[in-house]
Amino acid sequence: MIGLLLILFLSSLLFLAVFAGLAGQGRWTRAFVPGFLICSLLLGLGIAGSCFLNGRTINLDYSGHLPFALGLSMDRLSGFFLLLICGLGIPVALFSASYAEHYTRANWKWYWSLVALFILSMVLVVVASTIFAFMVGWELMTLLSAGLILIEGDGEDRRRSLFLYLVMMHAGAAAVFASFLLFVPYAPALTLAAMRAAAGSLPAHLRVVIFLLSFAGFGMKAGLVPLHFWLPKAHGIAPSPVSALMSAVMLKIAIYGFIRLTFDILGTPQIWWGYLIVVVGIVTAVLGILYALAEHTLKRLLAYSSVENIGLIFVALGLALIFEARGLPILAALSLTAALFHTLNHALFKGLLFLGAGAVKHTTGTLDIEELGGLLPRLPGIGISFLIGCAAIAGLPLLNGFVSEWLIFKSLLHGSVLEPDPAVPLLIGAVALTSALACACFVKLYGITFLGRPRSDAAKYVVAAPENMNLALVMIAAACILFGVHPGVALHPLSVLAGTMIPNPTSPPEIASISRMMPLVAAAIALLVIVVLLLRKPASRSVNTWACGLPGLTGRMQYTATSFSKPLRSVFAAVYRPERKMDLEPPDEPYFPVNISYRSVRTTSFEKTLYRPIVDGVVAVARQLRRLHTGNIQTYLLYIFLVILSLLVVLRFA
Amino acid sequence: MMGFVINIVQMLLLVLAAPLLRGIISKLKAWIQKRQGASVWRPYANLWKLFHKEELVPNTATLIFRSAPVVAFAATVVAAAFLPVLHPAAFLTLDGDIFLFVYLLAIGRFAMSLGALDGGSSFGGMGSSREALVAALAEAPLFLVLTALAILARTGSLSEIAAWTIRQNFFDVSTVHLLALAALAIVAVAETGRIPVDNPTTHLELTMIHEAMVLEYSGPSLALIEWSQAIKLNLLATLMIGLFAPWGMSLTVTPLGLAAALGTYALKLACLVIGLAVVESSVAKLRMYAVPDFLRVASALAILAVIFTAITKR
Amino acid sequence: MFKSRRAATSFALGAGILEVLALALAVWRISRTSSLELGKYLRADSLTAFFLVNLGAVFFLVLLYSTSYIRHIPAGRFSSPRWFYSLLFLFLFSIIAVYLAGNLGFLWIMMEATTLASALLVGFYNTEGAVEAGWKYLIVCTVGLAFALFGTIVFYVAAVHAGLQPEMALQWYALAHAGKMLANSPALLKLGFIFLLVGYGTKIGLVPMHSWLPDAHAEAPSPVSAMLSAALLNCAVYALIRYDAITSNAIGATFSHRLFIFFGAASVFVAGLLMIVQKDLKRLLAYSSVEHMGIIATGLGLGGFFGIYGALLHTFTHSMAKSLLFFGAGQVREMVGTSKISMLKGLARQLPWTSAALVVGLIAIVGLPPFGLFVSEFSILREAFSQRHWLAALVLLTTLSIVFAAMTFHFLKVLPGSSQMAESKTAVSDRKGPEFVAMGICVAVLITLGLSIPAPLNYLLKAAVAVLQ
Amino acid sequence: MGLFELAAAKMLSSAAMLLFGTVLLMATAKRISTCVYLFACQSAILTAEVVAAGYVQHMREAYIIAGMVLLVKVFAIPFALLWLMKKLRTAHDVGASLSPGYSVFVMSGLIILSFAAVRLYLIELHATEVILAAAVALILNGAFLMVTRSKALMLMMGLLVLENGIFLAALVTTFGMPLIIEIGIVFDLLIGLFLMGIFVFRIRDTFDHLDVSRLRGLRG
Repeated sequence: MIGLLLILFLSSLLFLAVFAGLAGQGRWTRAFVPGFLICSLLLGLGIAGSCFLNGRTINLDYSGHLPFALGLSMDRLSGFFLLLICGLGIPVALFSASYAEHYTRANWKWYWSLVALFILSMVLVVVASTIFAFMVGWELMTLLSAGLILIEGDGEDRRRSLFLYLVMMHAGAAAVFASFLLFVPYAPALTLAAMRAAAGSLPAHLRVVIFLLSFAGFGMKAGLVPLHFWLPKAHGIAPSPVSALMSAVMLKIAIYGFIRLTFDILGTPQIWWGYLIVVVGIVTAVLGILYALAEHTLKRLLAYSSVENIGLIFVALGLALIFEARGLPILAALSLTAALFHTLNHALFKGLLFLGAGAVKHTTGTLDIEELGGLLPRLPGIGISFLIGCAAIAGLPLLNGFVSEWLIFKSLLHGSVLEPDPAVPLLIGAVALTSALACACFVKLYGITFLGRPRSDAAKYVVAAPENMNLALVMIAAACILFGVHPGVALHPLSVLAGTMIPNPTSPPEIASISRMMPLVAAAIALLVIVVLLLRKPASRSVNTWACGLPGLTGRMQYTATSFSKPLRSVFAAVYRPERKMDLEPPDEPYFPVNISYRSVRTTSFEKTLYRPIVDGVVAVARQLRRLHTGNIQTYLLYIFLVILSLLVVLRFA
Repeated sequence: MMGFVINIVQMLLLVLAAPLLRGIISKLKAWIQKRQGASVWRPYANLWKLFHKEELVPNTATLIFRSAPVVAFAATVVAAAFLPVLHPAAFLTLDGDIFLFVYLLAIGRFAMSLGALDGGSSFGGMGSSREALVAALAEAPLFLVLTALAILARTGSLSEIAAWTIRQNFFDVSTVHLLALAALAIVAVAETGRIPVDNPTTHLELTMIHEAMVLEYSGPSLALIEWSQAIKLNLLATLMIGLFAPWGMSLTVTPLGLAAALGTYALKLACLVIGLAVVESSVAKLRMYAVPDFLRVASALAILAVIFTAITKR
Repeated sequence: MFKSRRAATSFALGAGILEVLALALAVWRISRTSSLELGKYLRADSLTAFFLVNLGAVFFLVLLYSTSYIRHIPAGRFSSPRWFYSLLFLFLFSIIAVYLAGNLGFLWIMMEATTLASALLVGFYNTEGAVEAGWKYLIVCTVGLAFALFGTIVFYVAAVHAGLQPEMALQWYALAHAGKMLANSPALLKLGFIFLLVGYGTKIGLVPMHSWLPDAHAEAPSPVSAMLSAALLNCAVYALIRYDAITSNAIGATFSHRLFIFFGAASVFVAGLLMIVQKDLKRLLAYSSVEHMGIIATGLGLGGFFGIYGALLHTFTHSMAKSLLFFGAGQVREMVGTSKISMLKGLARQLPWTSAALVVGLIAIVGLPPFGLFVSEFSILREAFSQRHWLAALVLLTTLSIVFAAMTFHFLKVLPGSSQMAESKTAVSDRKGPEFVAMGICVAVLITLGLSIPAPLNYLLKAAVAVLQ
Repeated sequence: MGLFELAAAKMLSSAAMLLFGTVLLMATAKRISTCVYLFACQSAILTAEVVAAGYVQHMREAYIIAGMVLLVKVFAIPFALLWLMKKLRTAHDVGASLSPGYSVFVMSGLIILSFAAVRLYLIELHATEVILAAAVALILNGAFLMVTRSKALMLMMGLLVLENGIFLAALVTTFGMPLIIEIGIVFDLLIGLFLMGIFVFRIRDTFDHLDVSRLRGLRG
C-alpha cells in the first residue's frame, strides 16, 4: 500500500514536470502548478514520516527489460532524507510561486518543469535500492540543477561557473560509481541489499579503496575542501529557491550516500578512516567560514557557510566512525545522531537563508550586501525569519543549530576523554573557532543587510515581499525554533535511526538530557524577557542618530561589510592571501596624485594549485596529440603501417 | 527542597551582587590611584537612575535595537544558573553545560552586536566589528580551557568539575590547571572588556570596543546593558573560582557550611578583584591590532593545557 | 533517372520505406528461426538481425532527414539529388550485404563496396575540404581494407590447412564451428587476425587508424555523416565481431580480447583528449564517434554477458545519439552556414529547437541518464569491474569524465550567450520539417532505451549475445 | 612429377625474387611512368606464377584467373594510368620524400622482417614455399611506397603493389577461394581505381597540383 503511494508520489512529480512544460500559462495554471507540487510533496512527507518515524520499509522492484533493475526501497534512513527533501520542498515551492512570477513564459515553464524533476531526481537517489537507480538519480540531480542555473541568464561568468560545476560533479559521480561497482565481483545483484550482504567478504584493501573513492565522490558533491571551490560558484548563481534546494537538500544527498555506503553497507570501519574524515571535515569547516566571512555577496557567503557546515557534519561522521572502530557503539550513535541532526538543521536554516536571500533579491534587485541596509522595517516578516536563520546558523541556544553543535562538542569531549592523544580536544578548539567565526559572519550578514540605514536606493525603495515568501520563510523559522526549544521531537527518532546504522544497545544519554534541558532554558529566558519587558518603562523618544553633533548622517557613512570583517581578515591574512594593487597616476608623484586606483583581490589558492595544473596538463597533452594529426595522408598511412609492423614484431617475438 | 532554595539563592547572588563587584573594583582602582573614589553602592544608584530615565531611540532603529539588551540580559542571567557558587551544584546542570554556558554568553554578544549595527552610525559598526574580532579569538581558548578541565574531571558539567576538583588535594596543583588558569584569565579579561583589551571607562573612539557598541543606548536599555555586563564579569570570576579553587564550597547543605562557603567565596572573589584592580591600574591598554596577539597567547596556553592533559593523565 | 527533386525524393522515400519493411520482414524471419541460410553466400542469425534493426532505424531517419536537407545541394557533376539518392541506396545495399554475407570473402567485397559507395558521398560538396576528405577516406580505407583482405586470405589458408573443405573455408558459420580444427594453426589465425583488426579497425576508426574519420565526418553532408557514424562504423564492428568469434572459438578469447581492449582503450583515451582541442562542431562529433567505437571495442574485448550486451546495445544507442547530433549539426550548418565552434555563440536564442535537440544529444552522448547510452556504458563498466579489469575500468571512467568536460565545454560555448549572428542581422530561425520528425524519433528512442528496453529488442539482443558466447 | 611441373614449381618460388626486383626498382624510379611499366612487369610475373601454380595443382580455374590478371593488371590498369597521366598533364616525378637509396635499404629491411616474421607460420603450413613471406614483403613494400611517395598517382601505384602482394598470398591457398570471390575482388579493385581516378581529377581541378602531401587543409 505504502509502496503504491510512493509510486504515486514519484509519478505525480513526473506528471507535474510534463504538465508544467506543456500547459498554457493562465492564472489557473499558475496557481495549479505550485499547489500540485505542494500537495504531492505533502504526500511524500507522509510516506517519509511513516518510514522515518514508524520504521516502515518499502521494497519495490521494477526491472522492465533493462539489464539492470530499477528498484526502490525505503527504510528509516531513506525516510529521514525523503523527509528533508519534501519538508524543504514545500516552502521552496511556496516561495517559488511568487519568485517565478517575473519569469518569461518559456522560463516559467522550464523552471517548474525542472524543479519538479530536480526534486524527483533527489528522491530517486534516496529511495534507490539498486546501483543503477542510484546513479540515474545522482547524475540527473547534477544535470537538472545545471539546467535550472541556466534559467537566470547565461553570461560568460555563469557559463564558466556552470562548466566547473558540471565537470567537478561528473568527476565526483565517476568516483561514486567506481566505489559502487567495486562490489560487483562480490555482489552479483547490484542492489544495495546484496552489497550489504557482500560487504563482509570483501578483501581489506578493496574496502579501503571503496571507502576512499566514496569519500572523494560524495565529498566532491558535498563540497569538502579542497574539492569545494565549485560550490559557491554554482550555488551563488542559481535562482534563489534552487540555491536553497541545492544547498539545503542536494548537499545532504551526498551525506546520505556517504552514510549509506560507509555506515550501512560497508560497516566495520578502520580507525584511520575516521581520522581522515575528521581532519578533512575540520579543515573544511574552518576554511569555509573564513571564506564566508570575506564574502560580500549574499548567496556566495551563504554557499561558503554551507561548506563550513558540511565540514562540521563530516567531523561528526568521522567521530562516529572512530567510535565504531573502537567498539564504542553508544558514542558512535551519539556522533551519528549529531551528524544527522546537524544535517537536518543545516537544511532548515540554510534553506531559510537562501530563500531569504531570494526575497531580498526579489524586492531590492541586488545581492550585494554593501548596497543594502535597513531592510528590516521594510520587510518585517522576512527580516525576522532571516534573523532566526542567522541566529540558528551561528549556533545560538534556543535554536536548532545549537543543539546539533552541542552534540558535536559532546561527542568530541567523549573522544577527548577516551583518546590517548591530544588531537581530539584540539578539534574542540577548532570547532569553537568555527562557531565563533560563524557568529561574527552572520552578525555581519544580518546587521549590514537588514539593520541600520539603507546604503542605496535599491535598499531604500523596496517592493513589499509577497505573502507566499513571508509564509515560506516563517514556516522554516518556526521549525528552527521548534527543534531548538524542543529538540527531543527530532532527536529521539534520529537516535533510533542511528541505532539501525550502528548496532548498539541503548540510546545515548545525551539525547535525553539535552531534550530535557532546552525547554527549561527556553522557559527561563522567556520568563526573564517577559518580566523585564513588563517592568521596563515603555516611554521612549525617537531622535536622530548621534553624529558627533554634525548634521547630515547618511547611510554611506555606516560601517560596511568590508570594514566589518577587516580586523578578522587581517588576522587571517595567511588564509586569504590578499593581493593588493595600487596605481598612482602619475606614478612618480606619490604626494599629489591625480588619480589613485586601489584593488584588492583574494586569490583562491586551491583553484590555482589544484585545479589549474590538472586542467593545463590535460590540455597540453591534448595539444601534443593534436600535432600528430598533421593533415598529411602519408603520415596517416605511416601510422597504420607502423601498427602492422609493431603487431607483427610483437606477435613474432612475444 | 533546601538544595533548590540554595541554588536559587546563589544564582540571585550572582545577579544581584554584580553591580557591587563593579563598585568595589572602581573603589579599589581609585585607592590605588590615590583618589577618593565613588561609593561601592554607586552602580546601584546608577542603574536606578537609568531605569527611570526616558529612553532615546535613533530614528532608524528597529525592534532589534530595543530588544537586544533584554535578550542579552536574560541570557546572561540564565547562564548564571549554571554556575556553582556555594556548593558544587547549580540551579541547572547538564553533562556538557560548559558548552551551553559559553553559548548563552554568546547570545548576549550576538544580540548586542546586532543592536549596535541597528543604530545606523559608524560607531556601532566599529564596536560590533571589534567585538566580533575579540570574541572570535577568545572563544577557542575558552573552549579549550574548559575541555582541558573536563578531560581531567571526566565530565562536562561545571558543577561536577567543581566537585571533582574539591576532592583533589589543594597542593597537588597540576600543570594543566596553571596553564588553563592563565589562559582563562586572559580570556576573561577580553570577554568582559577590561584593560588591557578594552577600557570600560573611556569613550575615546580609537580605543573603545564595548563602549562604542552601546553608544546609542540610553535609559532602561543602557541600565540592562550595564547590569548584564556586570553580571558577566561576576560570572567569569565565579567560573574561575569554581573551576580552579572551589575548595571551601560546602559539600553538604548545612547553614554553617554554607556560611563558610559564602565567606571563602567572598574572599576568593576579593583576591581576584584586587588582582584585576592592580592590573588595570598598572598596565596600559593594548593597541587594537595587538589584541589578537594577546589572545593568541591565551590560545597557546590553552593548547598546552590540553596537551598536558594527555601527558599528565596517563 | 529523375529530373525533378520532388520525384527523386518521393521515389527515394518509397524505396526507403520498402527497404525498412523488407528489413523488418527479414528480422522477423531470422528471429523466428534463429538462423537463416540463403544460398551459398548469404546467411543471417540473431546478431545479423540485431544489426539490421539498427541499420533499418538509422537509415529510415537519415532518409527522412535527407528529404528536406537535399534542397540545399548545389547542382554539379555527381552532385544532384538523384546522385545523392543513388549513392545513398548503393551505400545502404552494400552495408546490408555485409550483414547478410555468409562468406567472409563476400563480406570483404561488400565492405570495400561501402567505401566506394560512400567516398563520392563524402566528397559530395566538391569543395576543397570535401575533395581532400574524400580522397583521404578512399585511400586510407582502401589500404586498410587491403590489409583486411590479406587477413581474410590468411584465415582461409589456415582453414584449408586445418582440413576444412575449400568451399566451406570462408563460410563464417563453418569457421565458427570448427574451433577444434582451427586450433591446430594458432599462429596463422593470429597473423590473420592482426591484419583483420588493423584493416576493419581502420574502417571502425580505432586509434591510430582513425585519421580518415574526422575529416570524412566533418566534410560530408550531414545525413551522410550520420550514416557513416551510425551505420558504417557498426558495420565494420560487425565484421570484426565475426572474426573475433572465430578466433575465440579456436584459440581462446584472450588474444583477440586483449587486442580489442588495447585498441578500444587507446581510442577512448586519445579521442577523449582530442575532443578538448577541437574547433569544429562536426569534427568534435566525429571524434566522439571514435571514442564510442573505442567503448564498444572495449566492451567486446571484456566479453562476458554484460560486456557483449553493453557493446551491442551501445552500437544501437550510439547510432541514435550520433544521428541526432549530426542532424542537429546539419541544421546548424545549413542555417548558419558554418559549423566552426567560435562562430556559433548563442545558438540557443537563434535556433531554440535545434539547440534543444543538440542538448539532448549532448546529454545522451556523454552517457548520462535517462538516455540509452547510460545503460550500455553502465553494462560495459559493470563487466569491467566484475572481471576486475581495473585498467579498462580506470581508463573508461577517467576518459568519460574528460569527454564530458570536453563536450560540455564546447557546447557551453556554442549554445548559450547572446548571439553573434544577431549582430550580423541575418535572420536565422528553425525550420520545422521532416528533420524535426527525425530528431524527435531519435530522442524518443533514446529515452525509451534509457528507461526500459522494449521486449522484442531485448529478446533480439539476448539472442545476439548468446550467438557470441 | 613431370619435368614441366618441376620447372613450374621451381619458378613459383624463384619468381618471388623477381617480384622483389621489380618493387626495388620502383623505389629507385624517378618518373611515374617508369613505375607503371614496372608494375606491368610485376603483374606479368604474377600471371606467370598463377599459370605455373595452376599447372602444378592441376586447376582449371587458375587459367581463368591468370587470364583475368593478364587482362586487368598487365594491360588495362597500366594503360589507364598512362592515359590518366597524359590527360592530367602535370609533373611526372614521383615526389619522393625519402631518397631512392634509403628507400631501397628500408625496403630490403622490410623484406627481411617479413621473412623473419612469417617463418613461424610455415611450420603450420607444412610448406617450404616462401610465397607467404614474399606476399607479406610485397604488402609492406607497397605500403612503404605509399608512405614515401607523395604524388596521388604514386599512392595508387603503392596500393596496386600492395594488392599484388595480397594476390600472391592467395596463391598459397591453391585457388580454393571461390572464383566468384576472386572476380569480385578484382572488380572492387577496378572500381576503386576508377574512383581514385575521379578524385585525382577533382584534386587537380581544385588544387592545381597532385602532390597529396600538400593536401593538409584538414588537420587536428
